[in-house]
Amino acid sequence: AGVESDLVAAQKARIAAFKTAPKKRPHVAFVSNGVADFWTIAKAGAIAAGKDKSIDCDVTVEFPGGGLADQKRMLEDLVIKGIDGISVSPIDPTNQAEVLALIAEKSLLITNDSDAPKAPRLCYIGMDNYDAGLMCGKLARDGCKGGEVAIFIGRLEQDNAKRRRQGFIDGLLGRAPDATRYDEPSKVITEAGYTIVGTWTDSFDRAKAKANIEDVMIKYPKLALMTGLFEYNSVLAVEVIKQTGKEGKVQLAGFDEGADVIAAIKEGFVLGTVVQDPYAYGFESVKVLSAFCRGDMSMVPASGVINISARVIKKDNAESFWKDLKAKIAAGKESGKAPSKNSGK
Amino acid sequence: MKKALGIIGIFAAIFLFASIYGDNFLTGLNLQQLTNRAALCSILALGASLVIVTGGIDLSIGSVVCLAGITTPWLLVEKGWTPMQVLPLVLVMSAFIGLCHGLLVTKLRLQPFLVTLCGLLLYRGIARWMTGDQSQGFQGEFGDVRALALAKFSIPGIENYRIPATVIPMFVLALLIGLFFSRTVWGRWLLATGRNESAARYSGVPTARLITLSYMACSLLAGFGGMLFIFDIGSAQPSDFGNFYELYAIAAAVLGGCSLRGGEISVVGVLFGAATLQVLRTTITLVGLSSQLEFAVIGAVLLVGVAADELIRRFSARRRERLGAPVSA
Amino acid sequence: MKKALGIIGIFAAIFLFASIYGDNFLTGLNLQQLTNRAALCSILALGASLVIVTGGIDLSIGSVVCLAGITTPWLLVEKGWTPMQVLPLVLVMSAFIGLCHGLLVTKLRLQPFLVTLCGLLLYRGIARWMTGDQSQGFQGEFGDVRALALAKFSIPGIENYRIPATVIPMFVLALLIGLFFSRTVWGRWLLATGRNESAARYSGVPTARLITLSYMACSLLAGFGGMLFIFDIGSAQPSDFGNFYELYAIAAAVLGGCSLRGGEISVVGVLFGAATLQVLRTTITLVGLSSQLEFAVIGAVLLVGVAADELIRRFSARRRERLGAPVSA
Amino acid sequence: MLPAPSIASDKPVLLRVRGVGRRYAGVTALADIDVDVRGGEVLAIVGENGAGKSTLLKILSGIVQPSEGELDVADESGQLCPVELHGVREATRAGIALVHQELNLAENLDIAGSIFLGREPSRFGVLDLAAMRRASKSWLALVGLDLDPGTLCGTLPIAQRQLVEIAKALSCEARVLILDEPTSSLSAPEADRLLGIMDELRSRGVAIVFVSHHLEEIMRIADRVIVLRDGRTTGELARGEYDRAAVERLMVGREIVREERRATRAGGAVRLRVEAVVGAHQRRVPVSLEVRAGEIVGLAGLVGAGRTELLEAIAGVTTHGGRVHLDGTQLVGDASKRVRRGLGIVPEDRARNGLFLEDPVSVNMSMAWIGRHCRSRIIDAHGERTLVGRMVARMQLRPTNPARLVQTLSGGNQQKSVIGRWLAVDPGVLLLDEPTRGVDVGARAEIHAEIRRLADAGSAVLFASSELEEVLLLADRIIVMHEGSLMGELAAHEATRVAIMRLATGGMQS
Ligand SMILES: Nc1ncnc2c1ncn2[C@@H]1O[C@H](COP(=O)(O)OP(=O)(O)OP(=O)(O)O)[C@@H](O)[C@H]1O
Ligand SMILES: Nc1ncnc2c1ncn2[C@@H]1O[C@H](COP(=O)(O)OP(=O)(O)OP(=O)(O)O)[C@@H](O)[C@H]1O
Ligand SMILES: [Mg+2]
Ligand SMILES: [Mg+2]
Repeated sequence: AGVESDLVAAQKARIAAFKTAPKKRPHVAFVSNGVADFWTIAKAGAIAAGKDKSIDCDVTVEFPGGGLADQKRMLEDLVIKGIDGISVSPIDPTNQAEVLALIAEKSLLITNDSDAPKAPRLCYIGMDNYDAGLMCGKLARDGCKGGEVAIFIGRLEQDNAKRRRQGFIDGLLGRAPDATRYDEPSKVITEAGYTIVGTWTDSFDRAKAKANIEDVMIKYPKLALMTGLFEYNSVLAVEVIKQTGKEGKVQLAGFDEGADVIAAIKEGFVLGTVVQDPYAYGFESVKVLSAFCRGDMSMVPASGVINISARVIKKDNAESFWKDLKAKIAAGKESGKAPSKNSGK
Repeated sequence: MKKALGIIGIFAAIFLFASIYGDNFLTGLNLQQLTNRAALCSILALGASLVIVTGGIDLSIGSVVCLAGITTPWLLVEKGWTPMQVLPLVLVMSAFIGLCHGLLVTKLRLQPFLVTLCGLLLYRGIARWMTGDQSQGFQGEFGDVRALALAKFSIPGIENYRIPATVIPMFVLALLIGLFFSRTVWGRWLLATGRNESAARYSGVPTARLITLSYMACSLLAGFGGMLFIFDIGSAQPSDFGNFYELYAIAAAVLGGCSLRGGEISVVGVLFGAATLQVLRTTITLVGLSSQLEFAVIGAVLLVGVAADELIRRFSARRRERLGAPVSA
Repeated sequence: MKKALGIIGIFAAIFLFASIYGDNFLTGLNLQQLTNRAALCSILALGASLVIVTGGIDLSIGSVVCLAGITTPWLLVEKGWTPMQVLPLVLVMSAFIGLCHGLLVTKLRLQPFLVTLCGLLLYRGIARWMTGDQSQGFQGEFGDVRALALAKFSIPGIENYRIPATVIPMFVLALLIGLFFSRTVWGRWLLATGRNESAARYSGVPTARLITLSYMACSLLAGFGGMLFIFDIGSAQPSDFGNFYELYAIAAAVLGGCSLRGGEISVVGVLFGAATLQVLRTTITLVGLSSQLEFAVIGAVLLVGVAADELIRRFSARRRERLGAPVSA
Repeated sequence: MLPAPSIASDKPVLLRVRGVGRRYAGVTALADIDVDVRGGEVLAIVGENGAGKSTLLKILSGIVQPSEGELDVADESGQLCPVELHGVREATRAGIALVHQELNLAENLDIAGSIFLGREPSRFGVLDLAAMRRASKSWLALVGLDLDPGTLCGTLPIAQRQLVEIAKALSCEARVLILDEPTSSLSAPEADRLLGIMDELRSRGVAIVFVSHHLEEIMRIADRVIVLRDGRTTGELARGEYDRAAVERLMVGREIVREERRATRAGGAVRLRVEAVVGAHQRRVPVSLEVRAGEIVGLAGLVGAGRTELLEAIAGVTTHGGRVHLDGTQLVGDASKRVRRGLGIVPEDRARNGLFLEDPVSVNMSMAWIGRHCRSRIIDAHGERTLVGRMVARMQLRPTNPARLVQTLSGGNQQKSVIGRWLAVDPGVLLLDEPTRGVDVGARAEIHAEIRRLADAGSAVLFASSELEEVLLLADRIIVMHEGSLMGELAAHEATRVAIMRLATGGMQS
């Protein structure tokens, strides 16, 4: 622990030094934990922040597609490139101590989307996935009074997935919130009138994800509720429900802002969806890092967590949410086209 | 046909197991969905087998699936093209990719593994770059085009089971390829080329042209399959759509009796190879095994299956030999 | 050595490009990390080349990397074993996997592609099931064992660049394998087996045993590499650790001059093949290309590289022929 | 350029070659060749191994393109027009068909498919399978092969494959038929039949170009002989102008000494004992025999008699029933174990089972030696180099450069390098299957001498040959096989062609 606080202190000292000699035009990086639309929106936010007059910095956005090893390699390469600050969504923070320390040593480290409280990070930007899961669970509990429930999720290894799933279960079953609880994915849980029949993963293979949903609906013909905890899980659940004509017969509590899911919410056969604000993750990350490079640490609260909370989208607010999102993406795209690569010079 | 017996046996065993131990396996809806998946996988596997028969390999199938599958909704939705423009374009693009592979393999004599591995990296990269890593979908539109993959035809007298539209291209392709190899001159030539290229060349067979055409056909089928896949699924993410599909396609072909040394094919076998893979995956869910175990089970079952097939073959050959009469010269 | 010239040229070109256009490419730290990555990749590629030289293929490399890499911290951290127990066990397990492949290929005469494809599915499946899909890591402990991969040795007089420990096994292995093929009877026999298995058998070469040993060595190196990888990275997820590594390993071997038809190897080439892949990836980041384009660029560069190599080779061969000497009896 | 061929003839020229040469990197295989190929005539090309015969024939049939010179082909009216043959297709269109020296069949096709490969009877690309079978049956009957046209080529023994290839060439009904050592793997009756067919075709006006190392065949059939040496023409002789001695003089620059049969040896202790061996291919007849130290035993028989199968069983390259003893102890396991005990086998199909075509001569030659002599398993590079040098000289390999890839050697030299591999290790028991297939007259005598030397040093030699002459010359004792069983045994000094043939066709020993 001594080393970590040393590293934090060293970073803070460097930031303090920037106060007198601020970086002219800082170069910061935003690193995701994979490739997804979610991250494309975050990217739009990061790029938009880079363009912002008051922030004004170069932005590099990286999406590691090959898991932990790939993320490590990209982070190392960015450090070598001489990036001033990095905001990363660590895939497995407990075991990524070395590379996170390397960033803290040579650059400035903050985390987004998925926190690493033990790492020498200066702050975390994002929401708590357990809380978001809890929201989704409550949404489901309100819309469906008991029956068989199936959970679909891309994969369970990453921390945010585990917390999100646990939050959903606790929210659905009406348990007292406790983020440290862990239900084995292979166990059937029967509680409070619900039977959670299982959790299915697909390692990001959509054809497989669709097959999972179809097969589970066949195995459990009386299935009352599904949830897709990653964006495409919900999208595919909507697709399968439409293809099998089970609108209204199987309830769906969604996660994230897939276009088909929002449309289905408007049509009324999906209970609702819990959305995060990836745009803000990107925007805030760049903003905070840029401020650091000018010696300003005032944005970081004492807790070290900049909370950007999740929202529940239901039939009533679906339309306005969608319009807003479209506008943001469009803005991000326009500004993102050329300058996403304005790092070279 | 004889080559296909092994995989038919394996298929039957798994099917039987699933019928007994899988929940609702023998329901119309499940069989309907299985038929659909098997048909899609077969189209890729048939393409793969066309290249394998030349003694080559195509590792880019999955990436061509991705590129074709992503381009289709991208052009339709983002660029606002009409289906009548998009579908031919995507197919031509796929065939062109295959043409490049074929020319690199036959003219420059590069190793097929290397050429198509570069393809694997390249086409997915292009798809990701083109779309900016955004997932592409039909956003609820284009139901009429998607019907190409989604339509189902009722059979009079049978309830619950309707034939998925994807079965039609599968059967047509299987029939064409089967006839091609058993009845046409070019099929003959391709078989000869795959086994002994110099013998074929010395017999005046235009081997380079045939090999090039095989690669074209393979990529064309991959592109066509990719289109059907996306019609079926509705949306896809460029970074992971079609990952590993080449391995499944090649596995189906090899299970179905194609030899990677070339010159051997069994269309029936390839269809059963593809079906086996799909039934196996569904069985795992319906029997209630954890999805973590899915790959382990598929690997183990296939390995045991092919090993058993080989042992049975050997055993019966030895028996026949023991009972056999002396050869009359 | 001559076979390696092509890839050395490609490597040099990329290296030059990166030195000019990449930010901080020629810094000690970067070169140090590159050396480390290239060494790790080389170990897998050397293993792959041992199988390729027999005319076979090992698709299970990535999964063996995964299984060995995941088992190591799992046993150490979760099960509380000591390193002295774990390391030998993991290596023996890897070699045993290879033994099974070899026996299935030589005794049952199953196709290597099929056997190792089943392996690809099976071992990753086992790793996922064993760990319940939880990522495994050292949680900051076991620094002494991890030093096997993480230690760096300073060179007197050179600052900033310290030699990574992984270079040692790489060099030892490369040297051993190089000597094996150039100096020992078994190496000669293995090459002969790859060239023409039947002729080798008629010459009294114990082909089956040699092939089995190649598969064992390949899996052993994959397991060893997997261990070093996890020591290096610190943690890994069973579901994606080592994905596609077999393709990289085989690509490095093939780029380095191994022919998938067997009977050809160039150890120097394989090392440069592995290094080329790593330098290329880093270059993309340091030049500032978007990571979406990473794969597209790798694919395109490799394709252009091997095509150019082939064209140059042809051109110079034609020149040599045109200058052909007079009759020599 | 040489003056036009001296021998005038009234027969029409179908193919004319002027100043043709072919260079490979660093080697000139052929230079300044002028040949007229005439309809209704058998033109024999003779020369030592590596003289350039196959290269010339390949140029004539479009497989190899000449580095210089030109080819003229007669059109319908008999007018000679210059052509460039870029491939087999064009040659076929010009009416030229070739039987290769090395076998070239796609083993996954059936006989009918192989015969018609590239020229399948079809309508709009759809095969006429029935017509193919029907036609191939008659072609097979012509070459004397009584097999179902649906048999897969991969299962045929080498002689039958050769006959299929001949049937394939005949079925082209070409104007110019080119045969590169077609008789090298045939036994006497098949070869006789082929010569008969050639005679028949000649009378129909077909031009035949024929290569053989059996001068008696040349004497029988050829109208004209062209002799090549080191890639150049050394003479062209018309029928009646030549005899054996004249041809040999042109070939090697001197007369070849007639090979003599050595005095029969009684032999020493039994080295190889074969007890009730049953081969792998459904041969049900157990075979037993013995070979003593210092003895050379010949296996005679017709095509498909089972000699190859027997030798392969003894060597352990195929599984077999029964027992094989070497020096009194039983040999078990596969070939590698038996080779370690001192056995060696020269296979019948050198391309498939003998050679590493993409490797240099040195590697091919030392393949058995490294296993036997490098006890520490480290290759003794110096020893290897000396050995290869010695063996290249002993086998009179040409070219002598041991770094040449074997695939660039001529057929006869390839054969020599396989035999050299085993002579280098002085095996206790050497099995040879058609040891001198494709080897020229002079080199054959040398190889025979080497084999005798080996036997004199105490080894046991068992060889199979389809050439009666070779069996009679080389063997001390002759064993005749018919349909898989041993029909009888003859001491060499009392054996005659007639006696052997009677046994080989299933007759009883008189
Ligand atoms: N691809 C090649 N590269 C280099 N040299 C070659 C090649 N092909 C043939 N040669 C050389 O050309 C010469 C003539 O070979 P060719 O095969 O024509 O001999 P041949 O008269 O048919 O002999 P044989 O009686 O042994 O069949 C030989 O010296 C051979 O080494
Ligand atoms: N791979 C095989 N599969 C089935 N039968 C075979 C195979 N090889 C050989 N035979 C059969 O075994 C018999 C003996 O063949 P073998 O090659 O031993 O004869 P041979 O006396 O050496 O004659 P030659 O070499 O002149 O053809 C043949 O009739 C052939 O049909
Ligand atoms: Mg020749
Ligand atoms: Mg024989």
